[in-house]
Amino acid sequence: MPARVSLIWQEAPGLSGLDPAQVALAAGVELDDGGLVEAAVVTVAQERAPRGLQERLAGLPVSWLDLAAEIGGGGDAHRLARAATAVARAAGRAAKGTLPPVYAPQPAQSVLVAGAGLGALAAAWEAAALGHPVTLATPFGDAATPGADDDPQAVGLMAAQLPAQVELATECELIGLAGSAGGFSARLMGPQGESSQGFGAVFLAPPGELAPGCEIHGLNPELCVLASKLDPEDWQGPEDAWLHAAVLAGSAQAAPSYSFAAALEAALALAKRPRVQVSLFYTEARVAVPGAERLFRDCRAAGVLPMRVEPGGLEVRGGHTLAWFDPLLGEEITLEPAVAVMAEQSGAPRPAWLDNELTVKPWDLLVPENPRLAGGKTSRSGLYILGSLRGTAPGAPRRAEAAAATADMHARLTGRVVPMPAVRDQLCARCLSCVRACPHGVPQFVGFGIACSPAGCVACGICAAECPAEAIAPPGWGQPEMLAALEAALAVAPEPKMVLFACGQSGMPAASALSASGHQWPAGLVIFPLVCAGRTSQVLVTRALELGAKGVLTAGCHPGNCRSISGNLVAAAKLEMVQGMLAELGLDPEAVSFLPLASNQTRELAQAVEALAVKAEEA
Amino acid sequence: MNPAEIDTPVLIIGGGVAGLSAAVELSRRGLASTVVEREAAPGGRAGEFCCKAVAACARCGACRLGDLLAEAAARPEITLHTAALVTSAEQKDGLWTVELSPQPAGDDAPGPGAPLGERCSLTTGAVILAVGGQVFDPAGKSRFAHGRVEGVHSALELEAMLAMGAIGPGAMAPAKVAFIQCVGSRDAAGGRPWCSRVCCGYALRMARVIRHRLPETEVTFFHMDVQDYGRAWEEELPSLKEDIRFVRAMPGEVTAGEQGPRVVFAGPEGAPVSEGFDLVILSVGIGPPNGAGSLHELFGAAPDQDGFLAEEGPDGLFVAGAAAGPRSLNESITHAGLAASRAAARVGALLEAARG
Amino acid sequence: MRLNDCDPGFKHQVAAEPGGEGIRVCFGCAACSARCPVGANRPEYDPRRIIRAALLGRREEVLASPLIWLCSSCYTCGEVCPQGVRFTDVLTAIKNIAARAGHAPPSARITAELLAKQGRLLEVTEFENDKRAELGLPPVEQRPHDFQSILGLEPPPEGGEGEGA
Amino acid sequence: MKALLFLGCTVPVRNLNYELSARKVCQALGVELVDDPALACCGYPLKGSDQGHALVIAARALAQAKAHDLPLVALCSACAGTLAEAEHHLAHDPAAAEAVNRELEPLGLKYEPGARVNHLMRFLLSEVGLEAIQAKMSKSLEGFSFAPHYGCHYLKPAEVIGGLDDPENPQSMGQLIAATGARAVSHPRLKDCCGGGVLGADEELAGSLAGAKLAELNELGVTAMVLVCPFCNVMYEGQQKAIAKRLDTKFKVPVVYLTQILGLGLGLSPDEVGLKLNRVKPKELIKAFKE
Repeated sequence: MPARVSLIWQEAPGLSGLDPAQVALAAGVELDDGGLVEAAVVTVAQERAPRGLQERLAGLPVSWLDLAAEIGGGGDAHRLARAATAVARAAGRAAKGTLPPVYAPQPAQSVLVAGAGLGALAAAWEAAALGHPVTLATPFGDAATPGADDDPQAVGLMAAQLPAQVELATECELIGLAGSAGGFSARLMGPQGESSQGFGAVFLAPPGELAPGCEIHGLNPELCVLASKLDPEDWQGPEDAWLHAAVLAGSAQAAPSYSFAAALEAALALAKRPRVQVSLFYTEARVAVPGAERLFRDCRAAGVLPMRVEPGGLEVRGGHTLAWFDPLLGEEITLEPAVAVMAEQSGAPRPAWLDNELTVKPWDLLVPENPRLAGGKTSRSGLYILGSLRGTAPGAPRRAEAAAATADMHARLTGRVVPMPAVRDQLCARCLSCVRACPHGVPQFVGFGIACSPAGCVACGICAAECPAEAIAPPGWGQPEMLAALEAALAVAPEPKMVLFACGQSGMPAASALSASGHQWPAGLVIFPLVCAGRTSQVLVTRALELGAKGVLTAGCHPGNCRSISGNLVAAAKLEMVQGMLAELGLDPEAVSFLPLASNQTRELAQAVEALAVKAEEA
Repeated sequence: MNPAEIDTPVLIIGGGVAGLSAAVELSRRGLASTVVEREAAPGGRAGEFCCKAVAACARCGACRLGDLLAEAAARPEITLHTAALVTSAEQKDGLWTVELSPQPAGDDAPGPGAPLGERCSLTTGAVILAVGGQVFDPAGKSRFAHGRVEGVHSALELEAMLAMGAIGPGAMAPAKVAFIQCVGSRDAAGGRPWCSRVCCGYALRMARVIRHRLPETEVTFFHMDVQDYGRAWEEELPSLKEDIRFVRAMPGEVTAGEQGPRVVFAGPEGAPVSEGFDLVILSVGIGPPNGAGSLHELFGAAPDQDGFLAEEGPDGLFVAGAAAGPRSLNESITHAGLAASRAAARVGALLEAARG
Repeated sequence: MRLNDCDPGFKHQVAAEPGGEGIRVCFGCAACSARCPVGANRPEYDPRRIIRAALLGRREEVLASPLIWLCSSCYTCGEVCPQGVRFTDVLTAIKNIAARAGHAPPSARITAELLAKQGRLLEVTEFENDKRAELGLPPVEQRPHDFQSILGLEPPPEGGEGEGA
Repeated sequence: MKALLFLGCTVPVRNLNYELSARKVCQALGVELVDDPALACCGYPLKGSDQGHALVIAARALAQAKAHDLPLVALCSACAGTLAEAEHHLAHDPAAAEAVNRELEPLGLKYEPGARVNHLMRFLLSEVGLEAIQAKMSKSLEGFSFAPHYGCHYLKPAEVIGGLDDPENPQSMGQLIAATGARAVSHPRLKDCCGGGVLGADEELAGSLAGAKLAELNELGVTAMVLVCPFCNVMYEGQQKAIAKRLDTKFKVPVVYLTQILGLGLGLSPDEVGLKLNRVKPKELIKAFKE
């Protein structure tokens, strides 16, 4: 028995001129008179509702509807119709009631930092400062041992200042990890053997290593010195001649800027020695780190000769002669250096267990270059990867990364308790679709069923879209609720009806911005906000068409920009399947489509909706 | 110190990505903050940037401003004053007292936050300066003819043109576009001896957006060196080099031709060559924040050797984002995390000391 | 070319001359070449190339090159150089070294002699001063003697003067 | 207002029209030019082979100017530039100043920093001012068009003599031309070098540098090209015929000095500004201003 839904009108910018009673009437709901409420639609987002109202509605099925975001501009009648559709959609959802909320158990607060050096110490320091018990598992015998690419002094200072709640596990390595934010299980190998412990979050920051950053083959190893091992005092020219030194900062390809800057330091130190002539070899002068351009200039002012070579254009002859072409002089130059200083790149080997045990996913999916996962975050909720392993520049950026990652961790473990995805055990077929689908590692197969780790869920709903048994749902947004909302909205929407499934990271912010600027949407457009485009399921799209929608557009993030890594790709793939079905049925496959979008691409969204309306009009 | 004297634990000057991120990060740490924005709407420079995705996200981070604005609006710990100017700042007994005065703002200032109503003074435990960097005014390099020759635009103007759809099929369709790099960067003679870090990335990505919209358009990239830009950059470069003509030469000037601007540069033989383009884009660099001098005076923030604000100034003063040096949006967001952490530690220490 | 055979000291020598300080910081960005009016007419003349040869230490080649005397001293290169290298001045430094090494063109010696004799390049005789007086212009002194002392040159004997400039 | 006039090598012998018009214009604008017959060369001709002595020669002139306690104004851009650079150099390098003073001492001279050196045109603009100059104009040159040639040393190095004009987008000559009521013509080769600097080393090269601009202005058909430097005059007026011959073409581009047309605007006669002495004469201008 569906509940009776009340419309609770809260004024907000963008709603002026609308008559609440008319909206309620058109949407088929009752306007709230302050009396008893079974279920409700409120016209503002929850954060903006007054506290008294929030208290009044506590425990009831409520759709907090950012109504203004879906209305936009146009005449009074037009806006009324749009408001009615939006309210009807929200009411359909509210009438469905909700699953009893399943609250996350209190997540584990303790944090494991596995690694050493600046990144690891910064993370341990930050986590402790936020009140988390920290285990710092270092492969070394003490906390003060730096990674090869760290500043030893900075590391020593940080190690000396480590707060008391950091428990140091020396000569200890992480060898396996399962779980997600709030509920990790870590296998550690220490001097006393293997042990297993639970943690709320894990920071992985293995010590950095330095490797020659400049591929040049065939040079006599006796001539070569790594930049970090160079002692300039060892070199000076004889009384009456010059000693030639080559500093190699890129030959096959350009060195990264921090590596180039370190090579510049070495070149400058050498150039200051008596009668030492330094030639600096590079393909690109990478000076995009603070002070590097100055350093580059200082080097030249000190007499360092800049030798730009084409990638691969530096040749070694007889083990001791460098040969390259100088395009300006139009001739080949050769040099027999007394020493060749090699620029280095920092990095860290990837722990073997990461690839097999923790994830079935490749590294690039775990640590994608996704702007929404900057600052140490990974696709696995609660797992942070810092420093050399991530390939960030040593020094200051590592501290910033540790600080940003730790704040995220703290919010996850202590923030507002999120009702977690509920698995209706009696419906669950244990097919593990959700385990495979969840990009955040939240559902795990434990014992005989699925358990969701408490603090990892972002409610993207990709699991729910995948579950064939409708057994799993992000809080309150299972398939039945979605369908009820869709049906209610399409029942009210004027012809031609259309649906825009709008991702909360891209499509919906763009739509809100358009509405706020007075953009006039087609009257029959149902805007259906989703947390992530990945929540669109085949059922949802085909049901929209069955209910009379002439077109369906899903606006999700561009590939590589999805907060849930693959939600956009999943959505696009689903739509492609529906397109195939439509084609087989002899219907226009173009009636459904996926629009890759960024939240600031309002113009592109308006154009796509306009095109959708033109098609719907024709259909 | 009496904790009751504190109006807001942390005061953040600047409501761009760095300032908003600092506020969000503090909120994640459970600390309230007040953000003060000079303009009528928060967002700062990032609000003018276009999405640079073509087949996939270009990782420019321009879209993250929207996330931040939404999150800042949703978090009750964050108070946002727009159209507010800092008029004085004073530190006493470890606390900062900062006076704010309202600026004239438009009637319907968009976005979250409310214009500051009246002059007020706030006492706070920590101040984060997140005032951003200043984009180089191409008038400072008059040889590139910005404002003098039609068709010459700064990269910032191109951002807006691309965002508004002014370039593409059915709009302006230039046959030849040139990018001139290092305008106001790597310029020791001009008193700007630093690499602005972001220009190679944004220019090549906007070039790719133009090529994506208008596959017939030829794009030339005049540069000294290609800087690195993010982790996957090295893998991206080869395909960019196939798509775009890379010319390693700093152009000497832009002149007015009959058909449009002409770029004068050293040709492959060394002698000057003048080539016509429909559009010449000046990739302007990032400099120290506007009014760095007055902020320096107000807060005693020490400038570094290039005039950017040193990351840690006097007690309780922190700097986030491009005000401390050229940074991409993503880097500014991460960098703000560090300023937030330091500010939080500072406020924690103050409270602890107050408790005895 | 073998770099080991070049003279790394040459660039330091140029830098030690007044105006030559800038030479070492050049890394060949090509801004100067883009604007050099001489290069536009003589492709073999490229400021970058001259600096490059000097930086690499090809002393004799640079000093003996006729190209170094072709600079029109328009200063455009220095204005556009992002590194603030004033190529005109660098070349002046190089030319001064070349002159000391005996590579100066004959006109340099004649110029010095004329200045020593006349204090100016152009001779002012009574004829010129008469003409000036006709136009109401004041006379000009013909032989400021201190130039001989400054230049350490005796003026050539009367009658055996240079052919003028 | 007083200033010490630095004539240099060329003007008092070869460019009497320039000197004449400059003196008359200054008189009309209330600027008293003081002569010191002992002023001679600025040192520029020696720079390429012997810059040490070139600097001493420049310092000699600066010391003389200092003794008069007057600003030093030159008619020649190279003189003005060389002297300004020398002042800049010596004022910033005490060791160099000491070295030149060792050479100047036997001559009874001493260099001290502080000489104010300027080109006459920049001096008039900064000391008299464009508006005051314009206010004194009594005759209009409306209907005539002039192509300014700024020349290199009038604008550069900006670091030493800048401030008044942007070398990449110079305006001052155009403003002065416009002050007479005439039209200042901008053209693509506005900033080109005259080539005078290489005349001694390579006549052909110098000729092709100057020739390009002459050909362009010939095509444009201006009343005259306007100069502020006798060195540029050597190329554009003195060598004009020879250049045309070498380029196997014919052009006739009248050449005047800026002071000559300012003088006309100030009510002076063509004779008073020495137009008779111009080699490539601006015939229409002379005709229009004949009494």
